[in-house]
Parts: sequence; C-alpha cells; structure tokens
Amino acid sequence: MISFKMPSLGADMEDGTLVEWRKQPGDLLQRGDILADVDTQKGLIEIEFFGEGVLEKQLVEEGQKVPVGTVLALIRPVGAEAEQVVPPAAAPEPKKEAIPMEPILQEEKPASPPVATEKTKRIKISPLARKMAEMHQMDISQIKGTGPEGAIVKADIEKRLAEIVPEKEVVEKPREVLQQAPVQQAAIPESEAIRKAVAAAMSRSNQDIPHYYLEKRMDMSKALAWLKEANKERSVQQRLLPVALFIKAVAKALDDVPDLNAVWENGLQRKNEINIGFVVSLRTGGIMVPAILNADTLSMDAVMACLNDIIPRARAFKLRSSELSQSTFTITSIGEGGGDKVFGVIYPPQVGIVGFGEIRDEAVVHEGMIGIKPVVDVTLAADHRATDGLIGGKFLAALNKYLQNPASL
Amino acid sequence: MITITYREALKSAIRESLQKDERVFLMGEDVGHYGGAFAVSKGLLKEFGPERIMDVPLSESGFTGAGIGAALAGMRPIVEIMTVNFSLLAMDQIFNNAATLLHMSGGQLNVPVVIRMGCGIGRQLAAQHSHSWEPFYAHVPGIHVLSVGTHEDARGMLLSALQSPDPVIIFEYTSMLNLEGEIPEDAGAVDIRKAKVRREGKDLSLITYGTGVYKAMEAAEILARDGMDIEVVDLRVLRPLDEETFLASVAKTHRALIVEDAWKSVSISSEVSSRIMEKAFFELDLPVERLCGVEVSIPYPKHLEDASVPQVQDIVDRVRKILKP
Amino acid sequence: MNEATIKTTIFQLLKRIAPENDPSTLMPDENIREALNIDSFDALQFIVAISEKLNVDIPEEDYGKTATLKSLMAYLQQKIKH
Amino acid sequence: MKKTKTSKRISKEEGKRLLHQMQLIRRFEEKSAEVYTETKIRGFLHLYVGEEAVAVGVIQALMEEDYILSTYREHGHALARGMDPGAIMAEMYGKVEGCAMGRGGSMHLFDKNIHFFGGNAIVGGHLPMAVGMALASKKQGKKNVTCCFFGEGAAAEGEFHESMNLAALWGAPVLFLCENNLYAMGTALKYTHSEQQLEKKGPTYGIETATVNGMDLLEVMAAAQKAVDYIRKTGKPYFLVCYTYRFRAHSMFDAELYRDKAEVEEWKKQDPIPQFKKYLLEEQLITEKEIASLESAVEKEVAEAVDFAENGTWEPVEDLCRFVYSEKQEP
Repeated sequence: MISFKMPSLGADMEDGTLVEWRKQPGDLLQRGDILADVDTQKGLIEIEFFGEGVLEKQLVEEGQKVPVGTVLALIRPVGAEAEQVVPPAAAPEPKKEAIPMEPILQEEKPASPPVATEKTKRIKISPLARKMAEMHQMDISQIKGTGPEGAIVKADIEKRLAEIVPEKEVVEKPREVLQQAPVQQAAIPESEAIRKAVAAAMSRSNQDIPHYYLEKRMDMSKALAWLKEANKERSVQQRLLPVALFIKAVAKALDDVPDLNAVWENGLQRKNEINIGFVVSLRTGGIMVPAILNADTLSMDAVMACLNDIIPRARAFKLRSSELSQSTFTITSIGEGGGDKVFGVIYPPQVGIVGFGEIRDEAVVHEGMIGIKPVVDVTLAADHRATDGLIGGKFLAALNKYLQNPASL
Repeated sequence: MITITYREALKSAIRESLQKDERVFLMGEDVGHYGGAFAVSKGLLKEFGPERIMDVPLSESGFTGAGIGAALAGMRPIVEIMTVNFSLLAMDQIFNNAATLLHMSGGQLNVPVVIRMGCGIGRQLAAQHSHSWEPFYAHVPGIHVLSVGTHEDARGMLLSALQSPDPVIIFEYTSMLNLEGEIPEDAGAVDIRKAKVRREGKDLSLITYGTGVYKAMEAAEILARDGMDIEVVDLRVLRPLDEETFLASVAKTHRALIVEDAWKSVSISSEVSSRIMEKAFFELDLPVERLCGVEVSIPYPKHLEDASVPQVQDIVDRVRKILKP
Repeated sequence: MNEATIKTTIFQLLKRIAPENDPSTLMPDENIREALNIDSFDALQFIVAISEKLNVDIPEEDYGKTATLKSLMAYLQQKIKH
Repeated sequence: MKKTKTSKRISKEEGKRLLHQMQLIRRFEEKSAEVYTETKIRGFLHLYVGEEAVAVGVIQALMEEDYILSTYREHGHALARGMDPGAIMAEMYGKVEGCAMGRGGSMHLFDKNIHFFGGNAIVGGHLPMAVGMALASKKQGKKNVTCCFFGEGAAAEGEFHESMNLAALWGAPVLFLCENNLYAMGTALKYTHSEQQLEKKGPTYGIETATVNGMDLLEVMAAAQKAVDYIRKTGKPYFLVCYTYRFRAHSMFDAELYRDKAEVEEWKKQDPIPQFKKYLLEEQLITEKEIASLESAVEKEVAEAVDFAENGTWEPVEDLCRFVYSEKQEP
C-alpha cells in the first residue's frame, strides 16, 4: 500500500490545507493525476500523484490543515489486492527526514546572563597589563592606572614591578610573547626591556631614597688562604669563588644587624628570612638580581651551587619570577678589573646594598709594619630613613669579623 | 634604484605583461585612443594594436562579464574599470560570476581575470566619483583584492596577479599617479599574499593600505622627531587578509591605530580591529583606535573634502594623543 | 687530540660564554678574559667546561697558565699528553 | 507536426535518438519533482517540461567544441548535451558524485569536459560571459560557437542589451538563444516588455535574427542549424527566438496564480513529444513497439540516475572551504 503524503514543495512550506479531493476512493490513478487541491501560503496548488494505483482511502478531510509529511491517502498499487485498511495513527509522521546537509552551523543556545560576582568596583586594566599582572601574581588593586580612563597599562605594571623587584617582568615575558603571538616574531629585545626596568627602578631609588654611604677596607689574606685550601680538596666543578664567601659573610652579618635586612614600607619592616639578592650583570647590558634564599643557613658549598645554578639562568633569561621578587638585601661585586670600589643604588623597597670592589694587593700597615696584602674595599649604601650610620658601621664591622674568620662561616 | 612615477610603474607592468604573454589583453573604457582616462595606457594602442588594447563601450557589466568569459575560455584579460565608482555596475559579474564559478562548479572552472580600478579621494570629484569601495570587495570570498599603496606594488602587483588562477581585483590610487618613488631597476612581481611592514617601530602599529601608506610613513617621520617609534603596516592584500603580519606587529607594539579612507562602519578597519580583538587581545595595552573616512558623501569643496578623510596631520595628532595623553 | 681540535673546542666554549664576541679574532698573547670581557664566575665556568670536555684536571694554582690563548693551548697540550 | 520547407528529412536512427532525448528530459524532470516532494532535492527546482524541443533541437546543431551557457532551468540542456543523468541527479541531491560535486545543485550544473558552463542563476548574468568566451575563441582563432540560452525575462535586463551590443561590435560568434516561454517567473511578457516581439531587438544591434516555433522539434532543428551555419561562416552573432511554453509551474512552490489552466491545456495540445512521435510514426521512422521499448529504457535510465544519487556520498564538512581559491596555483 502506498502512503500518499502532504508533499513538501519548498523548504518554506510547513503545512497545507486540503481544500478539495479531486479523486475518490476506487478511482484509478495514473502518473501525473491531480489528487487534491491544497491551499498554501502561496495559494492553491494542485497535488500530483507520481505513481499508478487505485485510491483506497482518504485519511484527511476537506478543510483540514495538516503538516508536510502527513499521510493524506492510501493508494493500492496496480495489481495488488484490496485489503483491510488500517489507518495509521493520527499523529503525523515526522516532517522530514534528517538530511545531513541541513544546518551545519547549529544555532547556539543563548547563554544565561552572566551572574554578577564582583561586588567591588571594577578595575580598568589593559589586556596586556592584566596578563602581566597575573603572571607576576600582582594585586592590581594596589596599582594606580595612568592610561585612558585611569586604566592600568603596561607602563604602570612595569613601574610597580620595579618597585617590588627590578626586572621582574622581563624574565618570563619574552617567552610568553613568543608563545602567544600568532606567528614567530621578534619580541622586544630582552636587554632593552631590562634596561628600561633598571632605569625605572634606579631612578625611583635615587629620587625616593636618601642614601648614606660607608666604606671599609678589609684584609682578604685569611679569606683567600682559606679558599685556596678549600679548593684543593674540591673538584673543578665544586670550587669556590670569593663571592660565595662574601655572600655567606653578608648573610651572617645581617643576622647580627637585622635592621638592614628589611624593607621601608610605611616604616621599617624587618624581614624574617635573609635572602641575598646578587647582582648579575648581563653581557648585553643591564642587570638581573636573583635571590639566594636563606643564605645565612646555607653552607658555603650550597651558596656556590646556588650561584652555579642561577647565574647562567639569569644570563639566559630563564629565572622564575619568584627568584627575582624575594630578596631582602642586595650584594654587588664588581670583580676583577672593574673598580676598586663600588657604591650601590638601593633596590626599593630594600634598605641597603653592599658593594665589593676588586680584590687586589695593597700596601697595608699591620702591627706597625708595612706589608703587602690582598684587600677588598667594601661599601654600604643604606636608606637613611630606615637606619643611621651607627647601624651601618655595626654591619661592616660584623662583616669584617666574618671575613677574618672564614672557617666560622 | 630608479626613480619612477606611480603611473609609469603601472604602465610598465601592463606593457611587460603584454609582451610576455600573448593571452594577455587590456580592455576598458578609453584605454586605447584616449590613452587611458589617467594616461596609464598612453601609447600602448600604437605599440600593441587594437586586438590587445581594446576600447570598450560604456557597459561595465557587459565588458567585465566579457573579461570573465574570456578568462574562462583561456585568455588572460586585464579589465580596466575606469574608476571604482563605475564598478558598482559590474558588481553582479564580479560577485555572482567571477567569485563563485570555481566553487559552484566543484573546482572545474578557473577565472583568471584581473580587474584594475582607479580609486581614491582627493581630486575634488564630489560624491559620485570619490568612493572607497575596498571594503565591499574585500567582503567576498573567491576573489583576491589588492591595494596598490607603493611604487613597488604599482610595478609588481599586476605581474603577480596575472599568474593567479583566480580573479584578482586591483585598486590603484589616482591621487598617487604623479608621485615619484624609488624602485629597484629589476623590480618585478611581488608577493600578493602577504602584508608588509613598511617601517619598523616599537611604540605603536599604524595599520593601513592604499594612500594611507604614504600618509602613515610621513606621519611616522614627524612622530620620530618627538621620540615616538611608529611601525607602519601596509595591508596590501585586503582579501584574503593576511592577519599574521599585523597581529605580529601588534604583539610587538601593543598599540594599534588603523587608518583608511573608507567609511568607518563595516570597513577594512572594522575587520582588522576585530581580528586583533579575537587573536591578540592579551597583547593590547590600549584600545585599538581607528581613523577613517567621515560618514558623509564626499563633498566638492577642497577644505571639506580634505576634512572627510584622514590626512597626515590627523594621523600625527591621533598618535600623539594615544601615546602621550 | 691535535692542536686544531683543542682550539676548536676552546673557541666553542668561549663562544658559549661570550656569544657576542668572535673568539677566532683573539691574538695568541692577548688576555682572554680581558679581550672577551669574561668575569670570574664565567672564567670558572670556562675552566669547568674545558676540564670536562677535554677530560683534564686543572688545579686552581694553574689558573694563571690559562690566561692567554697561547699559554692555554700549550698548557692543555702538555696536560693531554700526560 | 508539419513538415516545413526548412525541415530536412531525418533518418530512423536520428529520429529515435531525438525522441529518446526528449523523453529522457521529460521523465527526468517528472522524477525530479517527485523526489523533491520527498525532500531528497531541496532549494529551487525549475523544470523544463514542455520546452524539450528547444534544447534538443538546438544542441543537436552544435559541435563538441562549441561552448554552452545556460540558465537555472538547465537540466534539459545538460541532458541534451550528453551529461550523465546520474551526475545531474546526484548534483541535485547534493552528493559528491554530482557534476559539480554537489556544490551547485539544480541551478548550477557544470561539466567542463563537454563544454557546459552552467547553470547560471542570475537572470541575464551569463550573457556577458558568453560574449567574452566567444571573443576569446575569436582571438584564439578557434572556429567554435558559443551558444547562450536565456529566457525572455533576461531580454529586459541591461546585460542583454550590453551583450548584444558588444557581440555585434566585436563580431563575437555567439548564438543568443532566447527561450520565450511567455512568463518571467510569474509575470507575463506583456507586463515586462514594451516591444513584445523580441525578435525586433536583434536588428537594432545589426544582429541577424530569426524566430521559430519552439514546440516543433524539426523546425527548431532547422532554425538552429541555419543560425550555427551563419555564425561559423561569418563569425558574427545571431539571435534566435524560440516560442515555447513550460507546462509545469515556475518552480515547485508555485500556485500558478498568474495564468489560466485553460491556457496551459491549450499549449499542451502542442506538446512536442507526442507531436514528434506522431510524425515518426506517420513517416514510418518508428513503430509503436519501438516507442514502448524506448520509453521503458528511459524509465530504467531515470531509475538508475536516482539510485546513483541515493547511493552517493556526502562531502565531509571539513571540506567546506574547498574551491574558494584554486588548490593549484597555475590554472
């Protein structure tokens, strides 16, 4: 039995009203015969039968409006016997089969409106600045924006980073840029970014911090002799440099004079840990100041191992931001050929920086005799808001004590 | 390097194309006896004869369609539509035929036609002769849309376009025809897939095309004196848009100003801005800004005409405002 | 190991430490650290690398013998022979 | 069907071939309508029923190397040109096996190999292209003709007039073949043309022009041959207006409010297929039995086309953006 359905004459035809049956049960139907008239949005259309057979039963009455696909009549094919007709269930068949070429792009359901979660005032910040702030885990509510409508922009983040710890942002940003940019492209050269960050931090330091300076020449003969002996026992990979000694000695001295292991933020705030920031100069210009954490508790070998780890990484711009943000005091060592003395500029908000000049042989008076000895000129630059010369002097005395007694380190 | 006008560069490319490939012919209104409405094809009729330099009647749809048909049948026609303003009469041919045939035929039919159009604003030609229809054309997949903003491209874009198996629309800027510029003596075909950084800088990306390119370059010079380091990106290819180049530029400078003569709404700059938002949002330190044609029919008086599209000083002022608020 | 190999190794290691310089421009009697602007830390790293790469032990008291290209070459050749 | 002075005597073989073509078009179109109502075919579907003599009569006068451009009512032209019915049906199903990989559908049949250039669905839009293709032939020194089918609706478009002018001006070998079925969609000729004798438009451009009864296969054949011969000989364009009639609606969803049933019935008396059968029988070029076997062969062909389409494959969605630009750089 053939089910004759309400035809689909266009994607925009959804239903039709059967106006008139043109054939009656028992009529012989031939291809092309008009079976019925159907009213549509576009007007009356004659509905054509494409097969041959006998109209068995009409299932829809005249005047009835039915969806496309509804069975209108049953037609017995030519040659088939008449049979008991069981009308199909009243529900129309599905309007159309699933055709794969139907909408490829499905309409998205409207998303539920965003629930307001932030009760605080919205902080305007540029996407780049937000990315930088998140990378450095900065609290943007503490940053004053200078961009349009008071928005925080890159420069504000850089300024803030310089305040917290110099060059922090340069560490990971170049890699981030390379990862996120749609194509490989030259990011801002690291050295240039570092230069900017150093400039910002140092300018601010000189503007905001009233420095005072102390200087003391220290005898290095005992320290160097100790190092020489120590290195004899060590393989080339494990040998110590004088700077390891300096770091350890400074850490111990800070333990003795804790007012210099501090920050100046609404007054002097001592820090519990002694994390020594060590100035690493970069071959391309600029500096990085990674921290050696809890240096006072480390053995000399551990300090040296730490240097062996962080200096190459600093030079390859592979430091973690935490390594740049945690120092509580800074050492700069000018090294050979650099200068007899170095007067540091304090990294805000720290309150002091110690500088070691080149170790060199000098004529010195010792117990009434003039002799030649290796010496180093050590300077302290300290924040006069936080401490006075008395504290500074105590620190240098303590440092000297340790350098004259290296075994105690 | 040789010094050459934009017009001469265009002409030398047409001449070279005609010499190199006998399938190439130029057809357009007044290209022959008149010498081209802008004298770009002056002398070519004498050199190549009427079969290859064809004057056509004023029937843009007809002759553009004929160019498309000739391309379908194996020729390499260069159709010149005197100005972009008249190209509206040929849009059915370009959009419904040239752009669709390859796709509709399931990849069977290529339409290697090149359609050149004079365009641009600035010669006091008033509303009907001052259109910037680049955005219209750039909207349509299936065609390549090129914008000739430099002498190098005036010399090279046509040569490359004739190598394309698909339709290419070339926008040429009539206000630049007399401008002199330097190109290498052996300048030839250019890459017609990529945008180009015309000037490197790190403070802001000026993204533009067409006449915007020389204006942006001049503006960048002026700004450099104030210590502002501006990068100029010449989009060149408006469809398919080369987003890599301008996204990389924005990732470097973190600031973008897009400049174009076309009306701001639904324009090339709308598209570029949108792509930056979609793909380089987290590189942005300031909102993307645009300097576009004022939304008015282009008026006749010079001072009003000048005010209706971005000028060098407008670019300079806007950049200053962005970088030094 | 011949002289050329040693020299190549030295240059490679110097290049790693001071990438912006060209070690092949070094004069034989020039002080390497001064010429290439190498600090004490990098100097130590260089010694470590040399000793690892060429498998020689360089005691601290011999550091003075490594100051110039000429002396370093001589020192290493003599070391390797033994 | 009257034998006219111009109509030549045809052979038995040719008679059968021509009848077969017309019958194939008729049944193919009816089948298309049927599967359309089953939603197998979607979009617009314009059927050629009633106009078969034009496509068959004109195309038999063309040679293999001639170009053909047609309209959105082009199934008949494609079949008469020899396009595979299965490829056409599959195209309408939207299957990869279609003649345009299913990308075009009913209105965009293409087959470069038989020089069939669409399937162009903007009324009048393909006329300038036809002129250009003919211009290319001329420039290339080829002797082929470009045959461009269009309806009388297109003759009101500017592109018709531009193309007539250009073709005459350039001496482009185009056959402008107007199928005047009296209705531009649902608007009668009298409402769309100030001069309803379209053939008067040709001479104003200096184009050789003729009209023919498009319901009479033999007359169409003779007129088309004359036109093609003229073009090949002179290299100039030719304008041939065929008066014809479509028996079915403009497209599937059309209540035909614009014309009387009586008018349709009147035209059906001129149905080209029974006319041609009658002629062949009278001339003893065919027997009833041969007709029956021809019809059942056509029936089978159409059924096979549907089977082919049914068994076709859907193009993967990942391929959506193919053919926007050429995959090879050199054309």
